[in-house]
Amino acid sequence: MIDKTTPDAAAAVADIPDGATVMIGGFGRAGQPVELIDALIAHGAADLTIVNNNAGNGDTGLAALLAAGRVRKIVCSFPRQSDSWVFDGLYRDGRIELELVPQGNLAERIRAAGAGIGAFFSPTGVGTELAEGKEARTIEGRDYVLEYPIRADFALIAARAADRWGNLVYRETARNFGPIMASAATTTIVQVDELVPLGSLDPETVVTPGIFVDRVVPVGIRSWLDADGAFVGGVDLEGRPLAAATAEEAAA
Amino acid sequence: MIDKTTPDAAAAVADIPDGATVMIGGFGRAGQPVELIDALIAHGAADLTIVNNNAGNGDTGLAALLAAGRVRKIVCSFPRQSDSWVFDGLYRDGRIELELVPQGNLAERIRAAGAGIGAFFSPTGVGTELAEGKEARTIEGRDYVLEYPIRADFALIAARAADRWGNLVYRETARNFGPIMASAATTTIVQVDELVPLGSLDPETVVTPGIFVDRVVPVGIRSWLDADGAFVGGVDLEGRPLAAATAEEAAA
Amino acid sequence: MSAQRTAGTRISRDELAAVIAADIPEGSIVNLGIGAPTLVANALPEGLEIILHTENGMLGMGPAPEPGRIDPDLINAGKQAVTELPGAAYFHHADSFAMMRGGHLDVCVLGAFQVSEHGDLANWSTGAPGAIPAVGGAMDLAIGAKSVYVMTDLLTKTGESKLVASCSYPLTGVGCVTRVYTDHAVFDVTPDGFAVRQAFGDNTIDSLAELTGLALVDATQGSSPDASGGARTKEEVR
Amino acid sequence: MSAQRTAGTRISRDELAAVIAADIPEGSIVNLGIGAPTLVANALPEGLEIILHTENGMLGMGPAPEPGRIDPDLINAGKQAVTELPGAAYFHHADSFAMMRGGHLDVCVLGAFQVSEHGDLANWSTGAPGAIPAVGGAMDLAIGAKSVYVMTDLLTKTGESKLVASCSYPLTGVGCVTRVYTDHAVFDVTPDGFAVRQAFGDNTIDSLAELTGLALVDATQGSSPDASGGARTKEEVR
Repeated sequence: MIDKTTPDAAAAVADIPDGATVMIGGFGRAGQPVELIDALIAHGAADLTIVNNNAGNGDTGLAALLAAGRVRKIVCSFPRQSDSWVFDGLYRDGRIELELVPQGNLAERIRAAGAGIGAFFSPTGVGTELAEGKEARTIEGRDYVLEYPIRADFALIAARAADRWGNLVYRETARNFGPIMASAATTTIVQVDELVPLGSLDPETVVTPGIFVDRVVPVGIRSWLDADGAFVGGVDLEGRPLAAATAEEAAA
Repeated sequence: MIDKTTPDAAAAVADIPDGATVMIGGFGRAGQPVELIDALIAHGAADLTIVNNNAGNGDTGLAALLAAGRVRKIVCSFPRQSDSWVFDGLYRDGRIELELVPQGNLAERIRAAGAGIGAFFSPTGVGTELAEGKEARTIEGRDYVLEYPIRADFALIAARAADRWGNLVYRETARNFGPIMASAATTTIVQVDELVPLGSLDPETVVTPGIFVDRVVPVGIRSWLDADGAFVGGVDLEGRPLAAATAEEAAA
Repeated sequence: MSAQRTAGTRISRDELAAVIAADIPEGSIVNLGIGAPTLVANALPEGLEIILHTENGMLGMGPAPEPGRIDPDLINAGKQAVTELPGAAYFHHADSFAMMRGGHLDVCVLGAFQVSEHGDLANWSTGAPGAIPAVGGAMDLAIGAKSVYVMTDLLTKTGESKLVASCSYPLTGVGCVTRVYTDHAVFDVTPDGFAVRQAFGDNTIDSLAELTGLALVDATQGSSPDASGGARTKEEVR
Repeated sequence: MSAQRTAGTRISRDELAAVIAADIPEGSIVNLGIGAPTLVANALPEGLEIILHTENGMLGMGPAPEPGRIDPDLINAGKQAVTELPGAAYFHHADSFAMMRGGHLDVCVLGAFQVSEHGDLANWSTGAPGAIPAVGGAMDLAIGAKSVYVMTDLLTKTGESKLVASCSYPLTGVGCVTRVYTDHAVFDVTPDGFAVRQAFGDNTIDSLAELTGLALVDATQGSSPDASGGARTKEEVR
């Protein structure tokens, strides 16, 4: 029997070595595999190269990994945000290396790694400083630069539900980088709200087939969903129950 | 109000000119837009370049278009099949041009056209006669050849259901080339079993978003489905009711 | 160099958003950049179906949710809470940017630091030493949509023209802008440079030429020479 | 040149399919080529979960349907009616071939006209003048799976060896074959040429060397030097 379920997040990330390249899913907080990141922090792997669209928000998740000093380099499209103070400080102090990639090239380079494409000509970034030093070519009158795949040793992503074969479905815009990162890493680890019986996901609607998934960690339903996964709301954008948010603001 | 519904197949294909490049969906008979092809034959456009995985089966659909003498060139991966007698005859008589493309390169070149990729390095076909004359390159120790996008003026595809925005869902392996061809043609025409009200397709499960679709032609439920689209069987592989198939065989 | 210029009528951002919205035909698929361009969503006429794309993976994006109905899984490219309209679809990042790069969006509306008379756009970096760079999807949007509209004040806070002969800031895209909507006037990018399509209030071709320091084409009489609003066809975008 | 060769024991295709099936570990993702390789599906041990991929867009393919339950929308790469198992998933052609090209399949089993001792495969065209060429997914499968197994008779109908020093037929892929299962013996492709992994019945290294006209390595004692069966890692495939 194929069973990719892993008992907990700690076991799932235990073999990530120092120096690994790790893709982390999510766009901002949506789809960010917070429990897996926390486990990676506790695990202690250092000198990591991280691939993510952003460079952490607030003080949790990816930002906490950065704050713990475990990240040597980050590959992303949009590090600077209103709440990226952890990255901002490290970058200004010269304590983290940044490879800035336009968002669509980032996505397509990750896809290329998963799809066995050696390189591709992209029109994005042509004539800008982010294309400096890259091979350029004009094809049928349009200008392109050559972009190479981005691979990883591990991908940590979040999905709504999985079965034991690792078939995945996502929820809304939390899908973002999950499907392509799953395809581009040697080992893909997924945290899901819910493990469902094999055969209960409609084969027409599976977004990431299990072929791309190595380990599944159920972490429980999000606080804005009920036990059946239906949206009930009642949280702020960070997922905190509104009552708690109000209490915090009152205290501040 | 956006309404991409077109009253009938004849109206949907009426502006396809002589000399057009037309992608036709389907892998063998699965997903082949038979009603649209019949309308294209009746419309009379000639000197066409057709992009399809195959080169027609039996005497209907794409094979009938070929038999009508309307196709100058076909781009495909697998023309020769047990029931490709129409193509076989035309090819042996030198009356049709063939561009043979490995199936994965065919799919990826169609995707590249839809995705704005100027060209890509593929490992498929390296060292074979199908790569002769193509630009080759070794990247990180692996050999690749450079492949260019395949675009079309029109795509004719088949899907299970659409809404009036042109959002599409498919059924089983009839999905095959539909989603990528829809993205690679200037005008995409889709035949569907069923037009459903806007909002009745689950946004998580839409396979082809309406952005890729220009015209939708409802043609009625397939004979192996009931009125609700549920599988009931009772046909042969060509979709003929088994009783009819048996009667034909008895007559033969 | 800007001190002695005459300031003309300036319309508000909400008014400018309404001008832009009025130029977007029903059925268009539109991406609104972070910041001022998001105002265009509020100005779209009720009852017309215009489909909003957000590059983090959705078509058919709706307005902000009601209080208490925020869904952290459902956000736009600016990481704000949004909603889903009937007809929406979700997809992953590679598919979403393939839509842009492949020329499938009709319109995108972006902010700008500078636009050159060749249609070059600078909107992602001031190039200031020590600044933390961040580009996001700006470069993909700039080269992807059939019509790339810029929404901006004509002048910087210190009075310098954002329309320039040549951008001094780092570029986002080359020759990509089709039209610039400013608080003073609307300009089309043409092979002959900027053409004034509409001048608000007491602005004139001459006053705008003085404010920008550029030679301007007068296209305010009748329709613009290109009735399609400078939109490239899908073929041209490719 | 083949007339005087001694024919050794030949196992049947069903027996050979069972030999191949026994080498496929549970959890493998497997693509079975058109023709004889489809027999491997019937030989897979009951109760082991081995996931079949069909390149026309499905993982979790099941056996042929019962009579009357043929579904023309649900076919395999050979355009035969198949079924769907619990855990199945559908996807489009670009995604399906990305799976192969990206090195995500564990095993594919293909037919062959010829395999060279460098692992070159010829299985799509005899190169005969006037023949209608058709390649399908053969070239993608050949370069994509971690282990590329060939299932074939050792000799052609006219008695010539399909294992050769260098292919004379047009190539499908270069250096891509990991192992060849024939009716006489099983051969690994190694840097030193073909290594006999298992010889059926009365076949010997010497008799096989005579049948093939090739120098062969004896790897029949104990396990093969490469216990993984020559599988490339995902990294190597890339």
